Amino acid sequence: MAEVNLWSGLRQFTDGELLIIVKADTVGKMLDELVSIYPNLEPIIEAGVSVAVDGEIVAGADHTPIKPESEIFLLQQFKGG
Amino acid sequence: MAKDELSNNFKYIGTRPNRPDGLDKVTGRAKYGADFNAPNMLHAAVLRSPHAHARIIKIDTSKAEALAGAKAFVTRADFPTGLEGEDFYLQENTIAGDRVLYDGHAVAAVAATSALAAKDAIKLIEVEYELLPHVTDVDEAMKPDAPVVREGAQDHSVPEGLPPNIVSYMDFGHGDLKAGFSEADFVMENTYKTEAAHQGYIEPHACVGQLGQDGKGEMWICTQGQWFIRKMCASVLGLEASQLRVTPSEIGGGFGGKTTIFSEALSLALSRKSGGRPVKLVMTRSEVLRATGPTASASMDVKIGMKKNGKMTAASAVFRMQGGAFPGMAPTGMALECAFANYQLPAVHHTGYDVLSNRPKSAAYRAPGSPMAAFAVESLVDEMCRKLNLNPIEVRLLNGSREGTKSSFGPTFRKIGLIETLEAAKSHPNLEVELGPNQGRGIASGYWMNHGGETSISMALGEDGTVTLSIGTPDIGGSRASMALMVSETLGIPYEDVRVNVVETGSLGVNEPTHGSRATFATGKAAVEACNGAIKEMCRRAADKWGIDPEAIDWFDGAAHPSGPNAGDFPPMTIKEIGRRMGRTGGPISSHHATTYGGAGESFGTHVVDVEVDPQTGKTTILRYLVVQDAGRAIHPSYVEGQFQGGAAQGIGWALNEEYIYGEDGRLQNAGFLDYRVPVASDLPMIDTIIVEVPSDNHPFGVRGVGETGIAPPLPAIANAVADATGQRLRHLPISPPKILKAIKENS
Amino acid sequence: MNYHTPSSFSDASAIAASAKGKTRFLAGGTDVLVQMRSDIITPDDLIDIKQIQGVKDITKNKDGSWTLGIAVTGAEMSEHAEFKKAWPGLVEATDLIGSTQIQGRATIVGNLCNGSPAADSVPAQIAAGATVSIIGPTGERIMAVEDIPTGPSKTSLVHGELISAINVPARGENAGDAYLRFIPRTEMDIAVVGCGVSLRLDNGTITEARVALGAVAPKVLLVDECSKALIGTKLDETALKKLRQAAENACNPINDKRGTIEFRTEVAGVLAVRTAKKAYNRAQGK
Amino acid sequence: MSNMHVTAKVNGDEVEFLCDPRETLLDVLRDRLNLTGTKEGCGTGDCGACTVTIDDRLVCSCLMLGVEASGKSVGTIEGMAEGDTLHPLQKKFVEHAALQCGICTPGILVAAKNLLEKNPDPNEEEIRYWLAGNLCRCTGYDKIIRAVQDAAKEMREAS
Repeated sequence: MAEVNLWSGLRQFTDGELLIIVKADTVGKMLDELVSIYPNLEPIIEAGVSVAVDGEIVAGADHTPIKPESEIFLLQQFKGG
Repeated sequence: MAKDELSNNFKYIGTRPNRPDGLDKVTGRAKYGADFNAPNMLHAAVLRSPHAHARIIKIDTSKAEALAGAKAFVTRADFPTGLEGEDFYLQENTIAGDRVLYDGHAVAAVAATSALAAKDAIKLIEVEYELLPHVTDVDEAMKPDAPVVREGAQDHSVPEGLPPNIVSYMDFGHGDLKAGFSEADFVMENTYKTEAAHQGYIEPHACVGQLGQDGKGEMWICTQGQWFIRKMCASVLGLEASQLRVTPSEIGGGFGGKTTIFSEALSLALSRKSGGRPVKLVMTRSEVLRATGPTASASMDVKIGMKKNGKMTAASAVFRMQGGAFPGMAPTGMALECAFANYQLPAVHHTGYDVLSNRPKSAAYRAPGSPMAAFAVESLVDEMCRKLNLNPIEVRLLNGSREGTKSSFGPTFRKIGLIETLEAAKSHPNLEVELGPNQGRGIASGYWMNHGGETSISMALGEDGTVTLSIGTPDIGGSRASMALMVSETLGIPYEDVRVNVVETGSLGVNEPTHGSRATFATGKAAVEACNGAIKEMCRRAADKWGIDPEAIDWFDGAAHPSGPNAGDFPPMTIKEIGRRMGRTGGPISSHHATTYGGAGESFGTHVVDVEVDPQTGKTTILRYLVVQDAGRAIHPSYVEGQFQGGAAQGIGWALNEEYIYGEDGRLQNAGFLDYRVPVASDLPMIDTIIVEVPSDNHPFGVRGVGETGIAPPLPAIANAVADATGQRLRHLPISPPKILKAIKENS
Repeated sequence: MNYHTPSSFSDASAIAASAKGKTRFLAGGTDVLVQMRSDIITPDDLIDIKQIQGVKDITKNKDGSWTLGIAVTGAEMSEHAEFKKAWPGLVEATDLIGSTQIQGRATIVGNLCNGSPAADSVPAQIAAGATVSIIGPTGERIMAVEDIPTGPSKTSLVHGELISAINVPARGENAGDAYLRFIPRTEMDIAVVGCGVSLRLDNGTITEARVALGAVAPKVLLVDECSKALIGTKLDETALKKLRQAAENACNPINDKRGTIEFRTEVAGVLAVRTAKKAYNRAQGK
Repeated sequence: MSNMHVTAKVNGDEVEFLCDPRETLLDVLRDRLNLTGTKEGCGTGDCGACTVTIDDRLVCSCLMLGVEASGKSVGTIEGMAEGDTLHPLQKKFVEHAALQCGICTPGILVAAKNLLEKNPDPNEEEIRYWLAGNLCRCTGYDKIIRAVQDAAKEMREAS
C-alpha cells in the first residue's frame, strides 16, 4: 500500500480525490494501479508525468521502489535544457 | 555511498586538469557540425514562409527544377501521413502542411551541387499563399476572439469554455490559501511579463544526412542527444530507428535548443530523393532565430502574503505562457514548480495555461520556465521587502526552504543548499562595497530540480592498463574532463590514463541528451558503476592468480591488494599488469552500465548584482556580479564556475536586452545577432563565484547538476538592482533603456 | 555576379555607367556583403575599387586640410596619430562602427554611401564640414557630406557616379570635435541616436559650431538651430538648455526595434549636451 | 560568371584556388581549402567566429570575398601553433577553462593574438573592447579575459 498525492488539476479525473491509496511497490506499478482505478488518468500518465518519491524526483524511472510509508507525489512532467 | 560517508579526501575530484579535448579545440582541429563533409555530397537550402499564418495554395518548383545543379526537392507531400501527437508536431514543424504557422516555417527544401546553387534554386520556387489572421502575444492569444492557431488542439485538462488557443491547463497547491492571506499583515499582487529569448548558441544547426531506398541511413550532426535525433527523424520519416545511425559532432553550444529536431529530417528526405547522396544542411543565423526553438514568453500574476517580520503566510501564481504554434511546448508546469520552491509556505496555489501563438515551436532553454518564474516571484518578494523595510537576504533566510520543508509543489525536500548559498552570499565582500549615486544592489535566488534519465555507458581496459570510456552524452562544456576525473578517482589511476569518447547511436544503448543538468550526474554515476564492475572483475583476476577469495581483495591506488588474513602475502597487482595479462587470464575486461536514473539532487543558487543606471538615458551597467550556487560536489571546479558564469551572462542578457520582437505583420524583426543583442565582452564585469557544496546523497561523489539554475536569478536580481538604483520597478522584461527612461520620466 | 577590379575611378565609373543590372561598389564590404548574405541584394556587377592607386592614403595637404582615400579603413584612421589629433571626434565616431574586425575593413565613404541615418561616422563627417569628390560619366564634382544622403539607403549620387575621395578641412586653432552615440550594449549595436559636434572658440567663446544628429530622422541632420544655440556662448547652462531643446526639436524619428520616438528625442537632447561639452573641452586643449 | 582563379598565402603557404566571386573568404577557407577551424556563427560580421588576419589585420572572413584575398597573406587558427608548440594563448585557454563548447575559441584566439602583438600589456577594459566582436555564449567571458591576461604576462616575461 502507498499513498499517492495528485496535483489538484487531476481532480476532474478522480471524482475529486487527490490522495489515492494504491497497492504497489514500484513507481511503475503505482502508475498502473492509478490508471486501473481511474482510467481517465491514462492519457495524462501516458503523456508523461514526473513522480517524487520521498523527496527525490524520478522522471521515467518506473523501476524505482516505493515503500508503504513513502511520500509520493505526481508532478507535471519536466525535462531540462 | 551514504552522505555521512562522503569524504573530502579525494585525489582527483576537485582538481582542475586540462580538459581532454582542449588541444583539438584551441587548434581548430575539433570537428563541429558544419565541419563534416562526405564524398558526393549535395547541399541543402530551405524555403521558409515570410508570413506568420497563411494557407499554402500552391507550390511550383518547375523553374527551380530547371536550374543546373538542382538535384532534389521535397515538400510535405514527400513525408508519410498519419502521424500523431508529438511525432506529428515534429513533422509539421519540419515542413508545413496546408498552412504555415509562423514566420520562418519551412515550406520546401532543395538539394543541389553547391550551397550557392541550392540558394539560387530556392529563390526560383513560387509559392502562392492565402493570408490568415495571426496572433503572437500570449495575452492576446488567450482572448476569445483571437485568431485560432490550431482547431481542436485543447487537451483533456482544459476546463470547458476556455478559448481555443489555450491548449493545456493545470492547477496544484496545498494549504488554505484564503486563511493564509487573511493571516498576513501585508498582501501584494502584481503582473509580470517576460519576452521570448533564444539560447543563442554560436554554432548554427548543421548536419549531413544520408538515406538510401533501403531505409538505412546515417547522420552526422551537432546535437545534445544523438538518440533523440535518431528517434525523432525516424518518426518523422517513417523509418526504423535502428536503421538510422546518428553520430554526434563536437557541439558549439546548445543550452537545450539542440535536444530536438527542426530541419534535420529534410536532409534525409532530400538524400532519399537524390539516390542516397549525402546532403548537408547548415542553417543560417537568421534561420536559427526564425525557425528553431526559442523559449516561451510569459505573462504572470503573483500574489504573496507576509507578516510584518517578513514571514510568508501564503502565495499564489497564475502563469500564461506561449510556446509557439505547437501544443505542449510552453514550460508552464516547470515554471510553476520552480516559482515558490525557495520558500516555506503553509498555503500555496498555482494555475497555468499553455497557449498557442503564431511563433516558432519553443524548445528547452536552460532551466525551462524557471527564469520567468523567478523574475515574477523574486521581484515581488523584493517589492514587499522594500515596502516593509526588510533586508531581502534575511527575509529569504527566514522563509527559505531547507531539509524537511514541504516544497511548494508537494514533496518534502531532502538535503538542499539554499540556506547555505544565502549565508555565503551574505558574507561576500561585494556586499560590503558602498554604492554611489544611481547605483543599486539586487539579490535573488533560484531553483532547478535537475534530472537523471536514461543512461547507458561502457568502459574498457586497454592492454596497457589505460581505460576507454564510451559515453552517450555530448560534451558541451568540459564534461569529458569530469568523467575522466570520476573514473580516475574510482579506479585510482592517473587522469591522463582515461580516454573519454562520445559515441554514436550504434555503440551504446539509448541515452537521453546532455540536458536537465544531467551529464555529470547521470553519466558520471553510470561511469562509477561501470568502474565498480570492472574493479570486481580485476579483483577476480588477481584472486585467480593468487589463489585466494576475490572477496579478500581490496582495490585502491589503481591496484588489487590482498586484504584481511592475506594482507601483505602478495605484492599489489596493478591495473597495468592486469591489462597486460587479461587476454590469457579470462579475456578482455570491459564493463557496462545502463539504467534510468531518478533522484538527481536539486540545486539552489543566490545571485547578488550591483548596477549603475544612467538617469538621462536609462542605460544599465553591471558593476559587480556574484553567483553562489550549490554544486553538491564540484568535480572540476573550473567548469562548475564556468556554468555559473555562463548562466549569469545569459540571464543578464535576457534581463536587459534580449527579446523576440514581432512586427504588426507577425514577422520577426530581429533575426540576427545585430539586433538580437546577446551580451558582448565589454558589457560584463568579472563574474565572481562561490561554489557551495552540500553533497547530494544520491550520487557517489555528491554531485548535483549545476548547468541550469544559474540562469534564473539574474532576471529578478537585475530588476531588483535597477529598482534600488532608480526607484523604478520594471515588471516587463527586457529592462531596456527606453523602458527605464520612460518609467523615470513618468514617475519623477 | 561579375566582379571587377578597375585601376582608375574613370574606369570604375564607366563600368557602373554601362551596367544594366544591379551594381554595387566594393570598398570595405562590411555593408554590401551583409546585404548579399541576407538576400537584400545580389549585384549583377560588383566593382572592387580598392586596386585604384592612392585609395589607401591619408594625405595632409599644404593648407592643412586632409584628403582621405576611399579605401582607408577605420583602423588605419585610428592609427594615424596626426589625423587623430586633428579630428578626434571623426576618428572616434569611425572607431565605433562595429568590432575590431569590422574596423579592419570598414571605410567612412562606405558608411556614407550605405545611406543609413544611423551611420556613426556621418554626423561626425558633417560636423567636421567634410566634402566628397565625386567622379561620374559627366565629370567631377564636389559635394558637402550632408547633401549625399537623401533618405534611408538613398543617396544623391546618380547612375555611374562614385566618390573618389573625402576632404576634411584644416582643423585650425582653438577647435575641437566629438562624437557620442547611444546604444543599449557597449559595442556592436547600431546607433539609436548619434551626435557629432565641431566647435571653434575665441577666448572660451564659441565662434563656430556645427552639430549633426544621426538616427533621429530619415537622414543624418545638420541642425542649424543647435549651432545658433552655441555660437556666442561659453557653453553655459542657458546655452546647453537651448542646445538640448533645439536638438529635440530637430528630431523626426520613428518607432522601431531599436528605440521609440520618445526615447530617441529625449536622448538626442542629452547627447547633444554631452557631445558639445566634450568638443568644448577638446577645443580648450583639455 | 565562371569561377575565378586566386593565388594567396595562407598561414605562410602559397595556395591557389578557384572560386565563385560570390563566395566569401570564409567559404573558401572552409570548403575549398579544408581549413574548417575558422567557424561561421552568423555570416554578417556580428559574432567574430570567422575571425582571421589579412596581412596581420583582423577581419571577419565572412565579410570578405574569396577573390579579394588575391595576393594577400591570410592567417587562421590552423597557423597559430608553431609545430608542436602551442601559442601561449592556446595553452592558457585550456589551463583556465576559457572555453566550454569551443566554437568561438578559434576566432577569439586569433583576435587575442593580434591584440597582444599590438599591445603586450592590455588592461581588462582594453581586452574586453578588443574582443567585443567575438561573441561567446557559454563562459560569460570571465575566464577568457583571465586567460588572455595570463598569456600576456607569460609572453612579457619570456621576452
